[in-house]
Amino acid sequence: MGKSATNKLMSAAEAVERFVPDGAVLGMGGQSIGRCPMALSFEIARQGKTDLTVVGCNLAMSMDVLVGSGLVTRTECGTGNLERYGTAFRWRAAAEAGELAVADYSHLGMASRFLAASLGLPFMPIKSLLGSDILTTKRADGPDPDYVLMGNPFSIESEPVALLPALSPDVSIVHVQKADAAGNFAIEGFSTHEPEMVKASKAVIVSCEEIVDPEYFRENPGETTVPFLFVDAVVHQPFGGYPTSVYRRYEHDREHVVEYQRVARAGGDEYADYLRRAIEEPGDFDGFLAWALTDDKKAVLRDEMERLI
Amino acid sequence: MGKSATNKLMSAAEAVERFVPDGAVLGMGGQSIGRCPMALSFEIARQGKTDLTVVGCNLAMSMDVLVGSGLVTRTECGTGNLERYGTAFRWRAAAEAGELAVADYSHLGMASRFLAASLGLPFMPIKSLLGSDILTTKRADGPDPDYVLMGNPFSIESEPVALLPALSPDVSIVHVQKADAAGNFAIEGFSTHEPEMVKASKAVIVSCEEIVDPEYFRENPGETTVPFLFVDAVVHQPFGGYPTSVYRRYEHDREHVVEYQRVARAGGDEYADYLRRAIEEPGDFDGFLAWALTDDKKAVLRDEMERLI
Amino acid sequence: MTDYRPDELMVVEAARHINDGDVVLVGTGLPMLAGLLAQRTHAPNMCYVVETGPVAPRVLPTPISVSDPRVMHGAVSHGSLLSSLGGVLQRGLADVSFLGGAQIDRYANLNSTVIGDPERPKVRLPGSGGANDLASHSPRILIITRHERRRFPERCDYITSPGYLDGPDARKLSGLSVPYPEISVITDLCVMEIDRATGTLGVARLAPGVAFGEVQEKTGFELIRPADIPSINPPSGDIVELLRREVDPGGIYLKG
Amino acid sequence: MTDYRPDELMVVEAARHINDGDVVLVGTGLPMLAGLLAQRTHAPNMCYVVETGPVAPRVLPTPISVSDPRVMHGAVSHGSLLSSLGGVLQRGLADVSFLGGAQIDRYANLNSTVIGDPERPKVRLPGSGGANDLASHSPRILIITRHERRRFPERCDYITSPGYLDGPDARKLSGLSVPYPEISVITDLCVMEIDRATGTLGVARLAPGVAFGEVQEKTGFELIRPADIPSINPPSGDIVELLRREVDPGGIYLKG
Repeated sequence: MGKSATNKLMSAAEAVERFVPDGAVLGMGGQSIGRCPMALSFEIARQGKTDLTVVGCNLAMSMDVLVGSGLVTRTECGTGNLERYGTAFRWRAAAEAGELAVADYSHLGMASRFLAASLGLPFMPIKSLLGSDILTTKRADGPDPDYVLMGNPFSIESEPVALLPALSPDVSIVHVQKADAAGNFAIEGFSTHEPEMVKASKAVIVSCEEIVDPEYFRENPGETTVPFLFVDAVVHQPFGGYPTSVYRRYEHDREHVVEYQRVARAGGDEYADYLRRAIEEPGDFDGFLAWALTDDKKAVLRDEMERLI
Repeated sequence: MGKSATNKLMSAAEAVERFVPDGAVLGMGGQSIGRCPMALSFEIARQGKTDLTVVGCNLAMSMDVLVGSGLVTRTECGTGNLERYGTAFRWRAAAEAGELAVADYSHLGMASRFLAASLGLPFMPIKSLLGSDILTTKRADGPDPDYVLMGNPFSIESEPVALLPALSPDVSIVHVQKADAAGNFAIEGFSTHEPEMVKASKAVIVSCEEIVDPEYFRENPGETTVPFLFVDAVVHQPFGGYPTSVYRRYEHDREHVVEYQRVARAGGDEYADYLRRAIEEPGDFDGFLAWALTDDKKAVLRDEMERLI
Repeated sequence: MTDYRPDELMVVEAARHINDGDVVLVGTGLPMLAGLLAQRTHAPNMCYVVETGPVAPRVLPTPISVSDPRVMHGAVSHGSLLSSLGGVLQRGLADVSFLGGAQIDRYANLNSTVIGDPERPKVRLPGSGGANDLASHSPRILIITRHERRRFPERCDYITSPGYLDGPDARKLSGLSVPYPEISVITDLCVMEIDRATGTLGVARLAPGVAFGEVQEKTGFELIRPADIPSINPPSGDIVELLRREVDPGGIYLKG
Repeated sequence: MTDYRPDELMVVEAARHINDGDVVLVGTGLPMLAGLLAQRTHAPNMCYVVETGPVAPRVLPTPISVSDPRVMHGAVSHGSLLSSLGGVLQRGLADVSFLGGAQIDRYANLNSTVIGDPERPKVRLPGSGGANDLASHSPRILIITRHERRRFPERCDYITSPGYLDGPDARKLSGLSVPYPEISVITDLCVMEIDRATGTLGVARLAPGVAFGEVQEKTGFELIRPADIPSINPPSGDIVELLRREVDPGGIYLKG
């Protein structure tokens, strides 16, 4: 009942149409300004998939555009944050306006929930969160608790442990460096929460910088982060993480991120105008890239990365 | 409180002397006739470290020689087995004679216990083992239970789940392809239960086929199976997994394994003679290799592996 | 009529139980041969997962261990015990698993741990390995074994790997995620299958020339006996040829 | 006397809290600069672990994100959130963690989640990220922040990351594996440390030229006041030079 090794290459439009239903629990890869699934997120916004629950660890711009597009009712994550570039502002505004339910966890909390589901387990113990309001603001009882506190039954001393329920996204989106048509893929550099989240998900869409030959991973099995068994769709989208960075490929685009944060903070017409120009009008991600990024700029971002690795 | 990136290169004799106390819970890497830590195990037998509890998944010859040397009081594992070559016969004989306590688990049960300890957790849930005598023959209550049964608190339906206690070996021994002097190491091919077991252990001794340059893993961080933080001693021992196979380096030595199984099954003087000639008299593992293996045979085993990868 | 040996019939019949596209958890021995045969005939997209970790290897004949480099050949990832037994099997991605054991009882429970009292073993067997995990999490379970009465006791001395435990709903009550797996036991005399109403084994097919009475006589518990029991189709000459030439060319497992 | 800025004093003082050989969990900003400074001076064997996964990177100045390629440079492994926060931190291998927050209260609890009622936030802050994990599992916790009264309320609106919660034994009672961590809050006015007897903050050192009264005035809760409070040693000219030239050469975080 794993996914077969068939040819899963398709456009972002087809992948989102087929695998992202309205109301989905949407797992999101990437972290802060690194390797966010921008092309796939923009396509979800373009298709107006609604009533989404977005889950992940450090959610940033790829989550923020979905919230800013009015498509998200709930997030479960560690943080909504671009670090030096500020909070995810549409997310913050929606939370402050009471339009968005935000379920807070620590990063390890979220990673543990994905780990549980990736191993077919109903829950995972954790020793973080204890004593904090991340737990006290949640329900510990009833038929569908957010968490459970128990004593460690293997300790003679009294030792509370928290159990967090497994989290299995309906569909996850990730952007990676290399994939083959069957869905084997490789993440280079840090892999955030993605290996566990992807293996926990009912469906997975992977976009990638580079499609490799079907024999590539069979010749380099040590590079495979996740085998094809978990993957439903493969989208070839160079610069698909832009304007965030993709390790070994290109640096993030400071100017674009700063401009996004400016309009996201401003909201209103300025933000609507960004969505129109970045997502609606271009029709697809290559159209967005053509609007946002010159060839010269591409070369600069590649060079900047080259100097840092 | 991780281990530092100092120079940890030393002889097997020194490593065992320093890091394997009598009475230790000894984590053992390898599986069946693949990548077993033979050099380190032989050294433990040579030094006569006693009252050992040997833990792992598919324990085979490297465990069997310790049992056959009278040094083991207990094993916790999935199986004592060389597959086509038969059971681990000294282990079997000791169990049948009532001289050895054998705690049975499934492989996933053992891997889950190591996973728990590797993440600093007191236990791990598991959905294997339920209904089987692997559980019913163990204690589920009292101050120090072997396992605990609980209902899944996140399910409305009644759904039993087993909890297994974390297992943190006092010291683990593994044999791998590549390591550097600081203890960063790479396993090539399947990695059995070793990544979790090593990260769960209070001390770790790694023997390796090849010592790589201190810059190697910094240049190839994707190859690192475990970073130096977990490792105490690095032993350079080519053919240190002999007579088991080491992926990409050499095939197992069928003749030696068959001969070992013959004397292990026979026991008595024949077995004592093997221990004397293989472990005591040679003084160290190079001595054993000189007795067991000609240069021609080494070349044959390397060639056989070359043809299979 | 094709000339074939009992082990060959067992392998051929087991291969028929594998569907194209199945994710198959398998060790070595006859089960591995059945997988290789299925892959070379009707199930080219069958995907091996080996308990040691390898996913979708192009297995070279004839591996004798799950640590054998032959089961890693051409794999798309090498993995670990945790990734295969936790991340694929317990995660619910396996279709079929192969199992074996020294004892198989009425409820298709398997014993590979101990003969006699577990506290004072008469014979200490190798133990579960991954077998309990495979039996716990597989929707379909295949068991290949020679049909000898001592192998089929009324009740296993020790349940290493759960079949239907002691009744039709016992798996569900004990919390196993796959409450009602299909279980087929393929022997040189017959194919037995679990009857879901009782959770016990019955004879589904008989080997050519074998009568139910012979099977029952060599079985330590009473077998469910349907009114009509079809025969196992004997293999074609081509298939036997393929088996001997390509699947186990050295006759490692298919000796005389 | 050396000319230095308040942020530079904070970074220098924080660096002094890192010992050679420490495993340090660190994000970006001033904490990262403190780590880099320590590594270039008295703690060459300090080992960075970044929450995103990298172990022992040779960090290039000046990273602005934990996803920055500069924090992966020369790492011995790249890892994941699970390997760093679970496999190193919760596993108990960290020595020191750096934390920050919009609010720090008497018990050194930190709030980076929400100002006002969590159900109806006045200001929604970014949230925990890995901060709760760092605070839960680190034997030593360092907090660098500007000293402003609004940052030091009597009680955090929301405890994102546990300090001593509400008393000396509260961490132990709630099950945290590190029941009694050392916690130091390094501001431009002083260094505060947790008093283990009460679980509350007191002033341990004062910045040159600063009096206790000024610190208390800018703090929303009553601070423990020892009889004698030594001064923070001002940095040497060499150190300030190193900081400006090598640690943050672009002045990304150490602006005027």
